[in-house]
Amino acid sequence: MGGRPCSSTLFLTVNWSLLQVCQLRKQFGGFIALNNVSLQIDKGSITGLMGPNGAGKSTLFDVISGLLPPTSGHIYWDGHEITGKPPHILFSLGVLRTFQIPQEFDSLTVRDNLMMVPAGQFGEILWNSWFHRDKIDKQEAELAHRAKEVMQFLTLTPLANEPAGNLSGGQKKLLELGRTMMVDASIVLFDEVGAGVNRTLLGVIGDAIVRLNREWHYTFCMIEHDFSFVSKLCDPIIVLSEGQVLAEGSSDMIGQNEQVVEAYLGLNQSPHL
Amino acid sequence: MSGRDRVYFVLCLLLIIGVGIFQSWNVALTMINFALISAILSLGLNIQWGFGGLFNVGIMGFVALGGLAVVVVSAPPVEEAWRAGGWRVLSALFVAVLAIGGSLFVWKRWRPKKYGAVSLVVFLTMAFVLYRFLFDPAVLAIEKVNPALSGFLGGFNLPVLLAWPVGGLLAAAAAMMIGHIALGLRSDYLAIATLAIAEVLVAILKHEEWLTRGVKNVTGLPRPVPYEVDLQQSIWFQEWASQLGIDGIEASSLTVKLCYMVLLIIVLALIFTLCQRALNSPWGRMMRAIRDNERAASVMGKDVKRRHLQIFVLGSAVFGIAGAMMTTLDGQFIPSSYQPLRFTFLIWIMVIVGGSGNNWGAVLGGLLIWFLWIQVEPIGLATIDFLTKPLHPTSPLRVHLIDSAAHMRYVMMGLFLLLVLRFRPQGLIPER
Amino acid sequence: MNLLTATNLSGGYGEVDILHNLSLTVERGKIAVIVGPNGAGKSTVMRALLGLIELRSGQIIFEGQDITQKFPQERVILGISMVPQTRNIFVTLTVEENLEIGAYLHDEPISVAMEEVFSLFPILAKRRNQMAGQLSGGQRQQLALARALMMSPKLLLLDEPTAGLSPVVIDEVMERIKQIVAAGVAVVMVEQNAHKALEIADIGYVLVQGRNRFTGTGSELLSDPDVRVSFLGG
Amino acid sequence: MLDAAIVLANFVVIPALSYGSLLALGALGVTLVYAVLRFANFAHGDTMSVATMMAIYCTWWLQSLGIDFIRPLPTALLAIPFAALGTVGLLLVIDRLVYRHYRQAKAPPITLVIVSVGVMLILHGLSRMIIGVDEQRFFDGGRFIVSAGEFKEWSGLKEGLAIKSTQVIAIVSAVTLMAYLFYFLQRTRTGKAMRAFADNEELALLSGIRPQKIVTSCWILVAVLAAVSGTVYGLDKVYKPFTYFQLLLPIFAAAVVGGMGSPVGAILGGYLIAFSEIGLTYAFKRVAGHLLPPSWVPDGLLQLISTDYKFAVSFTILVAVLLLRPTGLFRGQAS
Repeated sequence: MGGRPCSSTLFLTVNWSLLQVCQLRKQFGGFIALNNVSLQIDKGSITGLMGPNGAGKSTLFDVISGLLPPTSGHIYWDGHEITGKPPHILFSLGVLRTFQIPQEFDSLTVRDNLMMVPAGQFGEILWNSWFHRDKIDKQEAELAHRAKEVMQFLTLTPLANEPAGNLSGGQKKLLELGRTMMVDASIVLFDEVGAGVNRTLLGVIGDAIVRLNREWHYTFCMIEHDFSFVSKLCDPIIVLSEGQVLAEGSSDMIGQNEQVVEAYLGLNQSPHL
Repeated sequence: MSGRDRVYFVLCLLLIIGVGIFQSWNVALTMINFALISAILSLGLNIQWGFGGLFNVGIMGFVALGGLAVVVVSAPPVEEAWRAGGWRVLSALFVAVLAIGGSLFVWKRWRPKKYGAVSLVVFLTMAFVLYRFLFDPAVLAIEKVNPALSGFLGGFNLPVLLAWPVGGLLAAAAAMMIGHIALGLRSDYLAIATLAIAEVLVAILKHEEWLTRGVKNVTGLPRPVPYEVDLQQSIWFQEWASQLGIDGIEASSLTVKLCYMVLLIIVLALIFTLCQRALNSPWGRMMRAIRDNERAASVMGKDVKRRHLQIFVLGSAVFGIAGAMMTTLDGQFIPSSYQPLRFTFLIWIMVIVGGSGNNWGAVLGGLLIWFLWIQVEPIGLATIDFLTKPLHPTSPLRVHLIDSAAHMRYVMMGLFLLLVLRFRPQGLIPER
Repeated sequence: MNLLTATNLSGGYGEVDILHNLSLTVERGKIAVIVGPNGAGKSTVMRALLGLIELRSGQIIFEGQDITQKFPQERVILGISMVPQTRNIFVTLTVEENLEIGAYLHDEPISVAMEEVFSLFPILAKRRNQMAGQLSGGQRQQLALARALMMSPKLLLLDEPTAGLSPVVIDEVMERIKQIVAAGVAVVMVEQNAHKALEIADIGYVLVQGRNRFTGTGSELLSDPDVRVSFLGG
Repeated sequence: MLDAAIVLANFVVIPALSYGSLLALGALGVTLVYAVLRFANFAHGDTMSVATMMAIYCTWWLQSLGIDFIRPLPTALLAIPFAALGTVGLLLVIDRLVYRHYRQAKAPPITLVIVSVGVMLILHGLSRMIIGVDEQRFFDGGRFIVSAGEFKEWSGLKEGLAIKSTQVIAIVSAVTLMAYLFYFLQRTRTGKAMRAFADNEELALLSGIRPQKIVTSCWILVAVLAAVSGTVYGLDKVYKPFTYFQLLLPIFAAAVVGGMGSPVGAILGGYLIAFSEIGLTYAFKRVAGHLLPPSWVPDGLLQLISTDYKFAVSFTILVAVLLLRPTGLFRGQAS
């Protein structure tokens, strides 16, 4: 089976992996969503995560980003264990994620949606908001500048002052992407960025991802169903099926992998058969 | 603030001036003073509900704690009561704190072991017996000391203005404890829990006579402003009043109320400025983001739990300050006067009618709803009187209706709330 | 004559269309299977047929009657019954009560219908007085089917009836579906599990991004290499 | 020994049973609204108050007509059906004017809670305006079924057992009503549909259940529960609008402790709250006096918590249950 073996006790191997997932298991009652998943995401890569519905992709993201505790297994970040850490701590390490259904802050404007992202803002401390306005203003100006760039990049500028709740589905997706661009993220976990987005917009998003990867040195891990879109962007591609890693490799390898095709068609060589 | 928002405030002002002209300036000033305190309460709730989406229905409890602060800070100490059992009561409370802390420790340490629950019960029973052994005689002794006049420990005889921040701190400390345990609950459960906790707090204030004199009330609390009698007797004041051509007694009472008003306006302005600054800052942005979507906010690096606790404590501190101010204004502490309808639900109506999430809206709601709360009764009375004029003055229907006008305020408040929720759910002054 | 004919359906949630000029037909006593990659709009078709989403254009004819504008409840009365993918039984009711609720719109006594359903799903008869929440995954799925059948529907809409089930149980559920069809009920089924579903399909529709991509009998589709690749989302 | 049991029955068990019965009926009303309409109804206490008010007026009317054929039972029992009808009408009107709008707009539960606060204020104000804030007594008929003196004579014991007729009425009417409610929910078509709707709203709609019908029958049940529990509580204690507003909290406590949305839980919760309120604040000295040799009887009252904190007991239990097990002791609807 795919996925590299990894030992959780002897983690001495020098490697380039930014994020390493070892023997991760997540169970909801009797339902096993993740069944001993092991995989790693290399620094600077755009890793694609594919698989049929119910394969456990979003659950994997939830566990990595700290929204759900794993039943067992370990997650390592740059060699340090981060299993079970709360989301805001992971964020401070540079782990960002987006959601399949956009989770915008609907009463905030598009600009505020972007500007709220960076952690540890000087003005997020109540005392400073009362007594150090000048310093806040300076930082806000920087943030606003960055937000402006991001909005320009994503063609959201005309909507800057619009409450995010009023945006269309595709625009919300762009905003989700934009939020990840507000900080120097180390890794962005993208959940179905293409769902509900039209082709032209998808092109824009794809370009943005490549540029962010090359110029800003972001690492991406993205769940995506559109194979042509994934194969253009991603290397490697990891295929999950029934909570397990089914295959891993370049897009050519995956496209020709009979096992993968069968998994999508529903003829699984599940090991528990 | 937009033009229309200003119109609302001018309208409020006109209403109050109207009261001054048609009823009396004394009434108008009293109304203003309580309206200002309502505005502060409403700001406090706006921090919790408007900024952070916390459904707190326990406002009354924190207001009462603020009132207690006035007693503790500024009432004169009763030396005899302290000698009779003051230290013993304190040691009993110390035992109680130790017992609770100890049981938490035992629970954490021993729960996995076999006899964890049993040992906890044994420990608590022992602690309870010890507590009652220390507490009961002491309380009896204290309450026996001149029961008609004191029968309680009294306070520290410090300036009453100090009680305002102390009230805030006391409420904040209580909120810290309550928040730690209750904030994880879903919104409707949080509502029920806070409602219940507030009732327990007030029940304690009502019945622990050694602390608050209970139903006997603490009267004659010191004031931050001069007494009317002193003013009337001072020569400069008499001259000044006669120069203005006002009766000395009325002048003195107006002056006292004006002094209070100035103090209240200072506090309101201070809290308002802090609220505005906080809301229009990255802090406020973060809070609103958390309110809109907790899950996404936590993934965007915000510590939702800590922030919820922060606004819970902050808003409750404001309730405590307002509670202390109200008790100071009354000059007495009446534990049985704390009713949820008046101190919790009325504040909710203020915030929702004014516009939650907007500080101007909260202040407007506080002023306007207080005005209506007071004036619904006379207006209703006048209306009923007018409508039933054709009836004989002693006709039972007319008498009954006139009697019942006093209770129209609840119906009217409920109606306001429902109408605003239905036709202007964002309130008179919307969030933005 | 076709039992149900849907032509050129376009629509979705909010402004973004998920379905684009999609058409499909089902005959009486036949089974139509909708397959396709993730996000192709399969479940949306189901919801559209039952009237749970607003269509921007298109027409749905059921038994010669235009039902495009009808409310979901009216469609249920006409004989369209749906089994949602998740939360498709009442977990706090007993098995028997679940079936009674299934026949809620029936005025005549339901004992006959219930006996028929029990003969189709013997396991449910054994557990008729148990809470539905205590059933296993496969039994729950059977109960969901049984509940939908209590209305004696002419058309049964099944949204991924085998999702999350183990292979042995999948076979069992498929077997039941075949029996239902044999009894004269038309079925439209959405399936992730394309292989199994297409094996029993009279007609199959491959959807890609809300559009008809391939249509044919089950075996035709299964042997077409283009179809296989298109499952990867192309 | 027997004397101790009699004292316990007299001052703890019987009062707790009758109070618990009424709390259980109230909690059932809250829990039904929570299960079907999915919000915590803050207006329930005042619904009971208005219902009782109707019953009181009706009782007075019947008394003025001289109708007393059910002596020694109180006339108010005859008034309950009228009060229930009136309450049904009231609640349906409120639903039409107030709640329906938010239900159709799919408003979040918290909005409905705030709306119910508005309804609570209006109902509270109405009862104050119409009947006034004072205590109303409308009990007539025989006070005691068993009086202490008679019991002593009959049994020859030192302690007497007194059973008030209102206590028996409370227990009997509560048990009857609960039995009917369970029959309705478990056996009738509408009852089953109601449970199905509470369990899974979307699937209920797919099965052809009309929500409006479920909502209407829910309000009818709530109105009957409110009329019976309110009137009988007023008979047993006293009627006063503010007392009924305050009843809201022990009722919520009972519903939450049992698990919001679970009828069985509401009943058990009602008795649990009643027994702990009365048991924890009862001075057990008299019981001990019969059990222990005289020299062993302690000086204190043997009272765990002062009676002043009677209400506080239920709130404390409520908060503890919310924190330790928010779904209630008997598993209500989880989030």
